[in-house]
Amino acid sequence: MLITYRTALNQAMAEEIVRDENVVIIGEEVAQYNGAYKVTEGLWERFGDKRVVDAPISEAGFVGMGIGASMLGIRPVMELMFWSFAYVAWDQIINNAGQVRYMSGGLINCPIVIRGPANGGTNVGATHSHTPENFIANTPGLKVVCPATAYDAKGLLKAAIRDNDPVCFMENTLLYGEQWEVPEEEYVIPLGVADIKREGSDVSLIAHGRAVLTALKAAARLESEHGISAEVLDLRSIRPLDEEAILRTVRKTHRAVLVDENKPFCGVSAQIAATIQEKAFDDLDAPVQRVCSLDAPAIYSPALEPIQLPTADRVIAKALEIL
Amino acid sequence: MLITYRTALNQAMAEEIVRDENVVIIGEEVAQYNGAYKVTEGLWERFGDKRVVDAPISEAGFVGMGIGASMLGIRPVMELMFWSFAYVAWDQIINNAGQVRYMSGGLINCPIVIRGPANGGTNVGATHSHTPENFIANTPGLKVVCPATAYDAKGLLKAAIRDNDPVCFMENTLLYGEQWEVPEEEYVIPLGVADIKREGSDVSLIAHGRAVLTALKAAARLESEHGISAEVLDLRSIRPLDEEAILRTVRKTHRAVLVDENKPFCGVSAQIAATIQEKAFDDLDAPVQRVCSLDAPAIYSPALEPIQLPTADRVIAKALEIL
Amino acid sequence: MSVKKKTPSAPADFAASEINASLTPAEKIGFFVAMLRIRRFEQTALKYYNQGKMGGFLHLYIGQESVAVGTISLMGKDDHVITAYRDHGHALAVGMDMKACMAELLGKGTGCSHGKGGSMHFFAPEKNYWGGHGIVAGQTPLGLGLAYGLKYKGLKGCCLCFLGDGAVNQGAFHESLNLAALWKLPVIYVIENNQYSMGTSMERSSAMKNFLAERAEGYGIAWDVANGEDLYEVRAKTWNAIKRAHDECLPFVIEVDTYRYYGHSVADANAKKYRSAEEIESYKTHHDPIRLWRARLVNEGVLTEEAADELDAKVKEETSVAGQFAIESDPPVPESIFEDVYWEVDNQTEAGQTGRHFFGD
Amino acid sequence: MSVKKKTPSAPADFAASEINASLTPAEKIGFFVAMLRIRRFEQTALKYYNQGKMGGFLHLYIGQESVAVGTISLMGKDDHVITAYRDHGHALAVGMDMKACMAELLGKGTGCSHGKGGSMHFFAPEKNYWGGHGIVAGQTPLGLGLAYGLKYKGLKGCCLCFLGDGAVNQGAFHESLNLAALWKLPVIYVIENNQYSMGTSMERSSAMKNFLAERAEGYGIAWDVANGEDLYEVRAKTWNAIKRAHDECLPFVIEVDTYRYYGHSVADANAKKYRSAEEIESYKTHHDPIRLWRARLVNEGVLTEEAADELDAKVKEETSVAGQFAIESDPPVPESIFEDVYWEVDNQTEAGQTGRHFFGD
Ligand SMILES: Cc1ncc(C[n+]2csc(CCOP(=O)(O)OP(=O)(O)O)c2C)c(N)n1
Ligand SMILES: Cc1ncc(C[n+]2csc(CCOP(=O)(O)OP(=O)(O)O)c2C)c(N)n1
Ligand SMILES: [Mg+2]
Ligand SMILES: [Mg+2]
Repeated sequence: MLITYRTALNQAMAEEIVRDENVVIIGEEVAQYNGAYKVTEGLWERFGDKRVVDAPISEAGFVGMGIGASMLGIRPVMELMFWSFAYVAWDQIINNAGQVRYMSGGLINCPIVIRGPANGGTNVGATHSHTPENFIANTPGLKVVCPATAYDAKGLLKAAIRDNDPVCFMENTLLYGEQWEVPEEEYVIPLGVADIKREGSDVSLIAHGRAVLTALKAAARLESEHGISAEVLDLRSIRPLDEEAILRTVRKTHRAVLVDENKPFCGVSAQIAATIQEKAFDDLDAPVQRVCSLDAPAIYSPALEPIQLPTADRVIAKALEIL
Repeated sequence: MLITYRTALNQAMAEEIVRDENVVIIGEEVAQYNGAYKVTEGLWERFGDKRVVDAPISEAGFVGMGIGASMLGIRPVMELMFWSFAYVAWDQIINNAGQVRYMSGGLINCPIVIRGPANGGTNVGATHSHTPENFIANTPGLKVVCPATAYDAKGLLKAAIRDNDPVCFMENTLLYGEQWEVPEEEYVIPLGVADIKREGSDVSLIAHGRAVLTALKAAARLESEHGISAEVLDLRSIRPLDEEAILRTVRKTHRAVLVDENKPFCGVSAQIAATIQEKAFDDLDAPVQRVCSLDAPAIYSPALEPIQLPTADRVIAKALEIL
Repeated sequence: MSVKKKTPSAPADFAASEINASLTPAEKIGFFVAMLRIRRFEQTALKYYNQGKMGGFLHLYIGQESVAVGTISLMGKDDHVITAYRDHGHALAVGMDMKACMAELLGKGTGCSHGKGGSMHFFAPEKNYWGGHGIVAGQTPLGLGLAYGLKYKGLKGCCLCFLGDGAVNQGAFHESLNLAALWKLPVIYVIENNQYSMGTSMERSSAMKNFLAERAEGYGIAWDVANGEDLYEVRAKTWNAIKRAHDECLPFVIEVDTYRYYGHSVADANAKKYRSAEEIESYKTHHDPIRLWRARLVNEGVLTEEAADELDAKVKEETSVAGQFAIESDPPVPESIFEDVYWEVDNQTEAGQTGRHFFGD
Repeated sequence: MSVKKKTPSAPADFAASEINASLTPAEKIGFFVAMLRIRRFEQTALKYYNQGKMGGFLHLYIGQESVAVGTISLMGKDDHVITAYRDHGHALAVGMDMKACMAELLGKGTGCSHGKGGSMHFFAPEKNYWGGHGIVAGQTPLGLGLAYGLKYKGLKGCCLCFLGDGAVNQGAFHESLNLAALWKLPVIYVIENNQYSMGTSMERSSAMKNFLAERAEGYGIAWDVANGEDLYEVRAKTWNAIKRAHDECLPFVIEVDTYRYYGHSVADANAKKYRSAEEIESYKTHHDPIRLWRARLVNEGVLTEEAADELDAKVKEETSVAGQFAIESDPPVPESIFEDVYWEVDNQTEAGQTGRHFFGD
């Protein structure tokens, strides 16, 4: 069936609510309002007050609450209206979700999912456009997932909910309305498995989240306009990371351009570039290139915002530089 | 004169309080208690209630307050008892200090310094051992400084206080009691200038903060035990970053080991490695190597904590791998 | 449907209160114009939004105009304002140029924030107006800091810091209350209680005794509640707070009952789901602050219906000039993406030219 | 010098209150032993600290024993506890093994947290004890979550969540109060008011009306204040809160006046600077909860001085066995650094074996 990324997420949650009585959705406007971005549409009507809960604007309070409940075996799926708002709950996420298992010597675990959109490009300015996948993935104890398609979104969210560790699930508002083919039957996509979204032999474009689609556009144009065969690898989950898949594609193409909506300094692509040069040094025919968001807070102006994010043009230019 | 890192910081603050009537020190226990780590010792007695202010345990509140005051031209130097506690004030630091200038189209600036220790190795466990220099440096609009010696601490802190942008100044409790030679006369060290702490020709050890001392130890042993000449470059400030100095040393030695107390995934050294391989690809004779904190939350056990941080042994092993 | 709560202080004729009794007709008419400027500005903005000339968020203040105008009308030279993302009202009330505001909405280089802030982030420090902040309650410690700065500099001033009824549940606000009381800082928190945070009614988001402002009591901070439909009342009660701030350097929390007519933001498709059409209609008909003020002035003999219409026409003219200006303005140039990040870089100081400040290419 | 404030509820003979009147002599003696276990344990820990056998932080609870023992003595099967970094008292009060606690202090593999948590991070989920948390007030939303989990599961239980007088000024606590009241969650916040947060007296950190607990009122939450030196009073007042939580599923805030004899942590060189020697002495002499309880039991004829001394000797014996155990235990092995990070990895599930979880080498 052809469904939107939004519907895919919605289905994943509905299926898991049905499957496991401990799954509860909590967040601002997730119930009666159907979700600020309508990701939870219909769930409250269908499952009622106990399973779908509207929260006040108290992210530290309710995210921390979710973490506490998860220690008792509840499996909360917390919606952040924007991942940007995680910063008022940062201590709860990093110290409590991320470290309570460690500090208790493994006596506790937190089967919690924290999800919501983490992206720029929607004309809402710097405070609402943070992409903290690099911050979270820096933190051992936390997991990070960034799906690029409806198919991945559904399968990965189901895996995240079933995972017994805290998973930070980062979506993209620009993708919510996009459609993809998704099977009727149930499926789960394990965390930690990257996906080749397009086969190629000349250069590897490595990306996560919406940047995968930018990479695919660039790959199509590299092919049609330049006769270059680009492979597109979608990381899907940032931690755990499918390092093998990264090294495999680089060993095949000997060139890599990383496409990353993170800010450049210590962004996810910095880690990938460091890894590739370390572990596939002799396989590289050229330096690994990075295409990130332009290094300033997210601008509001709709005229400039699209060029602040990685564009196919910039990916193509970088690829051509090393080919 | 031979003074401790602690005294160097104390002198820098005292001198700037005297120099500029808008400089005010605010933080928990900084006044009457003389500072949890005694960095502000004597300042309250000397300068009184107006210039040195004890705050309740409300980091979001008082750090945000400092940012607001800085918009009016006050120059607050905020002490975080540990940088780890920044996480309860994260939104204020990233969104307000880091972005208000941008969102106001340059109408506002925040001449604030946020300082305190950011380090592991003191047997206080995971919640108290965060090193967020990579998170902060990821954020355009913020600056990050990590001094490794008393000399640097004093000169850099004075520059930070005079800087008209928000500067996050990260110290190290393990260094507070260490002594270095510091001139009697006043001096200021500009942000963005790295320092070669030891000349060498075979391999570059690049580090910041206390890792510089680890690198120096490793360099001494590489020389004495292996006859290898290692250059040690101290980044001093992470953002602005002296990229030229990094590329210069790598172009000279053709090999680099990065020593970094950050956690590895998207740590500062990931950024440096990515940069080196990109901009000095042909100068590299071997992959850039990284020695970071072992990738788990900071362990409490005093038996293990020292080996979780980068050790000279690990640096030497990595250097030998690529020599 | 929410019911207007009774205010804790005794009912009074606020027109007769000291700060209102001395008002000149021109000043009273000025408030009328000030409220109209907000409403017409936003109606134009809404039109542009619907025409696709702007996107993102557009949080309309329509219905709440008396709060910004009433409180801000009391500001003296050393009084400052800061607010949240629903910020057009406060921006225009401090006297910001409509052209720059409209251009900002459209993300133009001529915008008050050079197209970098957008609807949620208007700024005019030269008018003591410090924005426009997108993170709920994130501005409350900043407002405290402005008050701290004033006191530090020995100025007799205060900071009016606005927040919504949903924002009171952010921890940063409580930390700010404690600090304000402990350090005696002249900050006045104005809770604009429009009874909803997005689609959530106050009852579903806030536990309280009787009033949100009553939380101030736990910190020993004085507080009051005002009926926002009455400009005289808003002014009289806010003036108490300002006097206290000026004379005794003390904080205050004032909760103003008000209402927004539109959805949370224009994109709020549910605007009419979480509250009934009758509720909205009843506010527009019986509680509209502009309508009530106009009637009051006509009643007082300060204004005629004709004069009022003429003023409205002038404001509409100002709005359409501003709209034209915004539309004709150029977007910012791409290089400007890297401007306004660091003061030292923008000012080409030595610090700004030392080391690498920007990464990527 | 701080003065003991009067409690808002009428003075009463708490020994006669329902929950205390039914106590058996054995139970009363049990409380004596429970308090002694804490004190002797910490005295031993202090000795080790001073001998350099452990480092980092060591926040002693000595002086406050009646609070943990009094409150925790009321816990039933589905009641849970969580606290801050000053956590030895609560840990021992729930019945944790002294050996594992002492070994944790020394960072040994046999420690209750396998040497990963240290003094601030004791845990025993099987005893409904959820730690031991280092970030001030960071545990307050977690405690709320435990209450949420109990209610979600339909269990008749509550969570006792302890915090200090300095912790009330963290925003997360206020967010938790609002949520607790709004959602009717059975969490009982116990403010252990020992009058100082590090070197800062309560007066210098908290603005309030009369009591810290009174902040609860702004959220419509019931609250009370108890004199911590009287175990009967602590129990009687906490029992009200627990009944309310069990029967009506409502939160409560109880502030207990207490005192710590040592510095904030052992490394607090200023311990005697910010409060006078007389203040400390006066607490030790006139308000010591163990001394007072012992006298009370002797007075009641439940205990003789000799029996009390014998019990003390037994506790000392337990402590020294624990100390020996800790000293003789091995430190954790280096590979354990990477254990206890991810449940899926530790349990070698498919998820734990898919993709790379750890980076660096
Ligand atoms: C920390 C944070 N959480 C959530 C949001 C999303 N959000 C923006 S406005 C809003 C509702 C705020 O309501 P209220 O404070 O009553 O102000 P009003 O919109 O009514 O003016 C929400 C949930 C945000 N911007 N920041
Ligand atoms: C967010 C945060 N800020 C600061 C600290 C450092 N700190 C640890 S305990 C403490 C004092 C807390 O006092 P109180 O809440 O009264 O508890 P007590 O120590 O008296 O038991 C401080 C400032 C911290 N751990 N976390
Ligand atoms: Mg509202
Ligand atoms: Mg205390």
